[in-house]
Amino acid sequence: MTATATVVVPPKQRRELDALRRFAPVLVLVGLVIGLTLKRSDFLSIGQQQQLVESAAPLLVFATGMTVVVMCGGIDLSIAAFAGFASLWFARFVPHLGIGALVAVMLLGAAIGTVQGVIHVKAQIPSFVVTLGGLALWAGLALLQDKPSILIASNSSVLALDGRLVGVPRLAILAGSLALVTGLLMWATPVGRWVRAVGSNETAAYLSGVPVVATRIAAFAFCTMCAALAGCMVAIDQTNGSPGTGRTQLLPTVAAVVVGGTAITGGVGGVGRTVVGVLIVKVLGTGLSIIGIGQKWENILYGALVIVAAALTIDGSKLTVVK
Amino acid sequence: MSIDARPAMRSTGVGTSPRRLGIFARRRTANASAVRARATAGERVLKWGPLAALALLCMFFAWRAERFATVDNLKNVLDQSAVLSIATVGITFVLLLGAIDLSMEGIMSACVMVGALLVMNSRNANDWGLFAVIPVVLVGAAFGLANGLITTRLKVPSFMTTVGMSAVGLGVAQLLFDGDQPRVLDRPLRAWAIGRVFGFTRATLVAVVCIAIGVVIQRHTRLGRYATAIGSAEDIVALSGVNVRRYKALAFALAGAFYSIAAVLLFLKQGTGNDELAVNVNFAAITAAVVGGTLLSGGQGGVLQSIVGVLIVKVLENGLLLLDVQPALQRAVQGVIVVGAVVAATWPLRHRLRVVK
Amino acid sequence: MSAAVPALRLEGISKRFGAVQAITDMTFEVRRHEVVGLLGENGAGKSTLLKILVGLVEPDTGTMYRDGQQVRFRTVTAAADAGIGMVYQEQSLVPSLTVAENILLGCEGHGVNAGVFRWRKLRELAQAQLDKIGSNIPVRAVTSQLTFPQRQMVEIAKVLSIEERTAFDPVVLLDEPTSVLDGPDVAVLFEQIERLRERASVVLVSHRIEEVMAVADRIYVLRNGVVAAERRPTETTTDELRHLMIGREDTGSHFHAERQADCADTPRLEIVGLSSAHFHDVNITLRKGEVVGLAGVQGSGREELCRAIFGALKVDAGEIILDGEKVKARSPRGAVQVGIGYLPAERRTEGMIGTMSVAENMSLATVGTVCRGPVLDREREKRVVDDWIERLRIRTPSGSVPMRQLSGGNQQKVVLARWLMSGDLKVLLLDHPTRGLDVGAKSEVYALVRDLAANGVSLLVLCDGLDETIALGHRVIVMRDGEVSAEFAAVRDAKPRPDKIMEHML
Amino acid sequence: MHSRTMKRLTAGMLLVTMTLAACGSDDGGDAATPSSAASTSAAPATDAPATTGGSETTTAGGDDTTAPAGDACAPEDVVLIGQVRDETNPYEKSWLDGGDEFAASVGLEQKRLTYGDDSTKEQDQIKQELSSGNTSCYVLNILPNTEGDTKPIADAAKEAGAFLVTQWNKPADLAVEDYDRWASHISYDGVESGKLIAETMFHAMGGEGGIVALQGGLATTAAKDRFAGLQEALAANPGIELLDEQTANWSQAEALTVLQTLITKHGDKIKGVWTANDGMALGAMEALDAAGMSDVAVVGIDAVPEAVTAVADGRMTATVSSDGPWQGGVGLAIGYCAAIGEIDIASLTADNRAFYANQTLITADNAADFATPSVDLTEFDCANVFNRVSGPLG
Repeated sequence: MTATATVVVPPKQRRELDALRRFAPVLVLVGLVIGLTLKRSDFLSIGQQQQLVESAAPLLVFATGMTVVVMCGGIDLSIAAFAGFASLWFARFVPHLGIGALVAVMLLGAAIGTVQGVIHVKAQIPSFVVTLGGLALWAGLALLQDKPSILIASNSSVLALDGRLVGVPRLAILAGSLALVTGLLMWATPVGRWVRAVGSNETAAYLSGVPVVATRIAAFAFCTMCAALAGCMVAIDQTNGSPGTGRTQLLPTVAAVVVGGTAITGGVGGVGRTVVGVLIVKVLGTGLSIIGIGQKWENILYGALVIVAAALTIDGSKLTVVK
Repeated sequence: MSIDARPAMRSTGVGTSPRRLGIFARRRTANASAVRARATAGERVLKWGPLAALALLCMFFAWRAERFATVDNLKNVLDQSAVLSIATVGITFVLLLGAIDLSMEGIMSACVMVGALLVMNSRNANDWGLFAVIPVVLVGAAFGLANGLITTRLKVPSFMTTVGMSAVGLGVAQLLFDGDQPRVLDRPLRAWAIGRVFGFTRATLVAVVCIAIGVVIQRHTRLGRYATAIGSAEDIVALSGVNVRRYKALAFALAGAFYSIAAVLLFLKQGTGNDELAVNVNFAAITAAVVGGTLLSGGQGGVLQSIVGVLIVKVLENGLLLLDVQPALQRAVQGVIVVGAVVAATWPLRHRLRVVK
Repeated sequence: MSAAVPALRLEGISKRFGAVQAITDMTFEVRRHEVVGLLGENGAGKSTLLKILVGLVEPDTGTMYRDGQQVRFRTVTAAADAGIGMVYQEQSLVPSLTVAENILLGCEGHGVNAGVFRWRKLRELAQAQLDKIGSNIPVRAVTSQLTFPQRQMVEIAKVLSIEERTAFDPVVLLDEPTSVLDGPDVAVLFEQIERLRERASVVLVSHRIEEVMAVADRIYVLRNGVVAAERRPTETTTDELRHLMIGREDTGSHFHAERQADCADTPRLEIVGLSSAHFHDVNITLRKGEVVGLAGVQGSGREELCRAIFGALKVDAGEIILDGEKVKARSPRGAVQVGIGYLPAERRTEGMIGTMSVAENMSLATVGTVCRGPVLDREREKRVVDDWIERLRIRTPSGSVPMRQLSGGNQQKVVLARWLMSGDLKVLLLDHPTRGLDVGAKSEVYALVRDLAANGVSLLVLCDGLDETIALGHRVIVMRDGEVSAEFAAVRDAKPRPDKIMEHML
Repeated sequence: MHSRTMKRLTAGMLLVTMTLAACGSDDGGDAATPSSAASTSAAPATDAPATTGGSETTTAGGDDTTAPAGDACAPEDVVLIGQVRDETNPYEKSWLDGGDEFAASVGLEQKRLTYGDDSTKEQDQIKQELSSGNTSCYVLNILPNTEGDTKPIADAAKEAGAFLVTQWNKPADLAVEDYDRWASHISYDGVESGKLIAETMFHAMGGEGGIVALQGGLATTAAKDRFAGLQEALAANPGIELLDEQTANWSQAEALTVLQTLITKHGDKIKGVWTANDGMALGAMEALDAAGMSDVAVVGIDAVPEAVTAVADGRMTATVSSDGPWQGGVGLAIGYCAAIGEIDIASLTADNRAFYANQTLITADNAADFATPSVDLTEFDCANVFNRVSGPLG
């Protein structure tokens, strides 16, 4: 308000605090894993870990795309619905294009994300609204077909992606590579700065000649492309595409991004944090059901833990206004 | 340092330069009123745009769908809007803060189950009749208050708080459900609830009363006015000595109370308590509020605007159904029209330096 | 109580923020119905002192007396209860509320009964406050529709409303109230301060020494967290005060007038018939190495013209020609690419990105120059940034510190460096480059302007004060109601007189 | 600020760890998970099962199984797992209850899993269960959330060497015979059920008048099959006119709203309401009640308790029972018999590997018999588990 005199905190203490904050998500993850291992000793076994990593793969892909959009200060609600839509087209393309179907569907995703981004940026309406409309549109269009699901022929080359490479699920490698490449791009090229600049102070970014419009649109294109990829990954795992593919993944995706430490208000965050967030959400979600707690209480506990995890990982002290 | 101010003060003194100041003032006012006119043009669109969209939709459906413009159908639309309206009144207060509430389904499910188990039902010996509303509202308000307290005290963004709280609410509902759906056996109560007054269902009337209460709270109470103020400039409100956290928490609690009333209507209309009755209400309510002009950025819009949004959503739903649009397409069309409506309503506000997130 | 007891007295106040000693053993007094001026550079401790007075910050040591009684303010409300209120530099009214609500926000009194507003009563109460300052602003008006000076009046009325909550005569703190006002509005404000004197004590903080001299009864000069001097306006001069503030002797060449280089005759930027909603048919030519001061009151369209040249505002007609070539891309990015830079007036909201580091802020516009192919070369960036930090004497521990941790003057230098970094900067548009800066920082900015011009960069400069405009410019162009109304040559030894220019502004 | 943050962090960490450690106390595992549309059941697609040759000859215990081929499990080593969407759905709850009764009859306990309409969660649960320890004596009786989930589940079971029975959802071109330990897939002929209730309703209407149809979620085979059954019945009854068809997504609340609108659209022309499940039928009856239309015939499928009561009261015309408790019990029974060596999966006939089970039309005449779901334990004897086979999928 007033000459918002620079918040002066002794540098050393502040650094410690920041470091602690930065690693809070990791600490939460470790705490969860310890808790689960105490309860079920084989939680850390290879089999369990393989399974965890495998099931986390699509969520990581969703969340990687979402991270970029959230860092820009936006949100994309259409990802889950679009993943279902994409999985259908993927299954349809596979007989003709083989592995190329994956590329085709991702391009389709990028194109559609671009459209959503253009509407958001050019018509200047909140991304929440545009993508809410997208959610309805893609969910509706996915239903416009005769069969409830389209099978991917079992001899198809794309199904080879479902195997394991030296014990690590291939899909997880794919997801991990995507996150890694995205993280590298954000770190090593100006794009990451543009994204953070747009998310923190769009006006200043614009007036510095940052390609604000392009950055935003690209973020949405990338996010929808990731959603398409995630949809294909689920389809490969299920060996078919259906409108319901990935349907339930929207809120876990946002939760993973935010719990990982990316501010929902934009500007602050990163793909690395999201990886941790994804693991937290996955360990929470599947962990609760495997350790055999009273399942009646599972939802209540899940909700409570989401809040606790968020409270621990989100640096409230940096937010002057919490919304 | 400003020479433009100093000569006047130094040479002739502040008090003796009214003539020049007068000129200034007039020029300034003319200029300011020009700015004002522009601003209000935008504001006017934001205010009346949704209403115009609603009118256009109604006209279109009246023209294309033969049964749309019948009294019976319009009463129906109002009846079908009742539950969503009340829930939207609630979420409007949260949106005015600039926060978001995704816990509506959880809270409503919990309230549905509490209510259905308190009135005369097939599961237990309770028979609270209409008095069941009191504990149900308390439950809803308590959930909302929990949202508010967690958001304000632990500084967790409302998005995350309410996602978590929704799961908690659903969990509570499932605990209470316990695999056995309670049927409402209180015939007089149900008859009252689905009965009609002047051809309008009681649900409609309850909704109208709730909307009226919502308008009064929003416009004439501290809670409502502060919620709007907090949404547009939280730090300023805090500097004025207002206990911002308290009013934020209260706004969430108020929202919870409204959800609970919507939940009561819901289970009375359905005649059963089921944890799935409230599915999809949350996004519908947010869509309605935003379409009506209660923006997610906070501080703008209000109860009446949100209700216009509810009517747009419901008229659309009703009209598309009457138009024989293929069922699978109905949702898709709704999505497109909602985005189109918001684009049209906010088009004049566009500006190169405008930041929209 | 006798009139000799001061309305407010601070004794031995110290405040430390971590490693930084903001205020040291300060003693400060405000007498009844007195206007106290508070001068000091950024970082001298003015903000901290104000925050202590208004209850935003608690001092570490020292005591405060209100009308002779010892007091301690833990919150803004506590200070308000003791009759102390502040008019903030960046305005603190809620735009969506009515004037009446804003005036009484948080202390509606009888205007609210059991949480429900009694509008008539509320408006009466608010009107009473506005009457105190003789304002005729309608209490029903929505605040967002008021002009800036009108809002300031509402703020003053709001601060005065604490009068009713306390037995004390209020103390009104005005934090840089004139920094964003134009001349005539400043006059109205000062008229208001004279009026306030009758019912309250006033503390006026300003960078503009002349203004403080004009209205204050007593002036405190702060430097490095201590009171460097206490003066009466009648006993001092502007120059002395300036010396006291910066503690240096070099103020004579404040504007570095001797360094104004002659400019070439080659046109660099030609603006031909540029029109938009805010200005009409503007024709201006900037020569190579020329500084053009653009004068005009608020609403003259000069700010908008700047933005339009930079591509941030839509134009309806006209052309912008740079070095003989038409500028096609009409966007800030396009402008940056052809060598046009722009420094916005609102540094915090438009100029910088507080969460990002100094280095990132600096290289934001010209990130291409620190890249190897598409990849950032962090080593090179660090070298370049460190170089500029040194050249501009930016006070920061390193380039990786978040921007928001720097003081205003240093932030402004970083934003300037953003444009200086680009090797092929041709035109720089400066919109109030010294707003909110202290004397020392201002002088450094002026020196930079001189250097740039000498290096062939053409500058278009908008300033708050005419003296700045005149001193900096080779020419002064005056805008009125969206049109160019006059042009004055302003070479080194033949500067035009301000009143001549003023005539064309009105 | 520093120490406060520290405290908060540490306290929170402790809380997380402790809650997790503490809430394991009740291992029994009765389930409750997020919502699903009421009884989203699904039958196979209309295409004939492509039972390609060769599968019959596959010997039990392929390369992937961890247990030695042919080795029977000791009965007490068998682990029984039943998984459905939601226990808040009466039908699915009765499923698991039937499983419990069977488990008790052989001195075991059934592990109850629910996944709340979330395919990701369903597969995660199964894979987690099967990802550790010796799983060759595990018996799974699974309700796949969608067709798409069936293959991954079957693959996971195959890899773990666990015995599997699936119900309702299976893509037509996925052959049970390709798997050694996937004993059976049980489903119900949706075309038949849709047709049965339609014909009963037409009869109640006297063979003429207008009807409206409320379909289930359009993405499911069940919705499509059941509606196909209605269309077959319509073709055979020219006196009946289909005024409108809409979807209400299996949801009671949505059915009420949609039918309200349809009533204003068609008014008294509506003499019957065909719905694809009982939840929607219940919603439809509320809409009719509210409109004061008492003599409209309503039919549904699934035989949820409320609907059975309504049929008994005469408020509803008919519903179809697939007998949840039997499904829950018999699925485990088949797997259990295979695990202890009483049934040799490889030698089962194609009809027993994937089949439609008998379903029962419930009308006012027999509603009283179905008022309380119950099981006949003799049906779960290894010799009787295939008694209800009505025919091959098709």
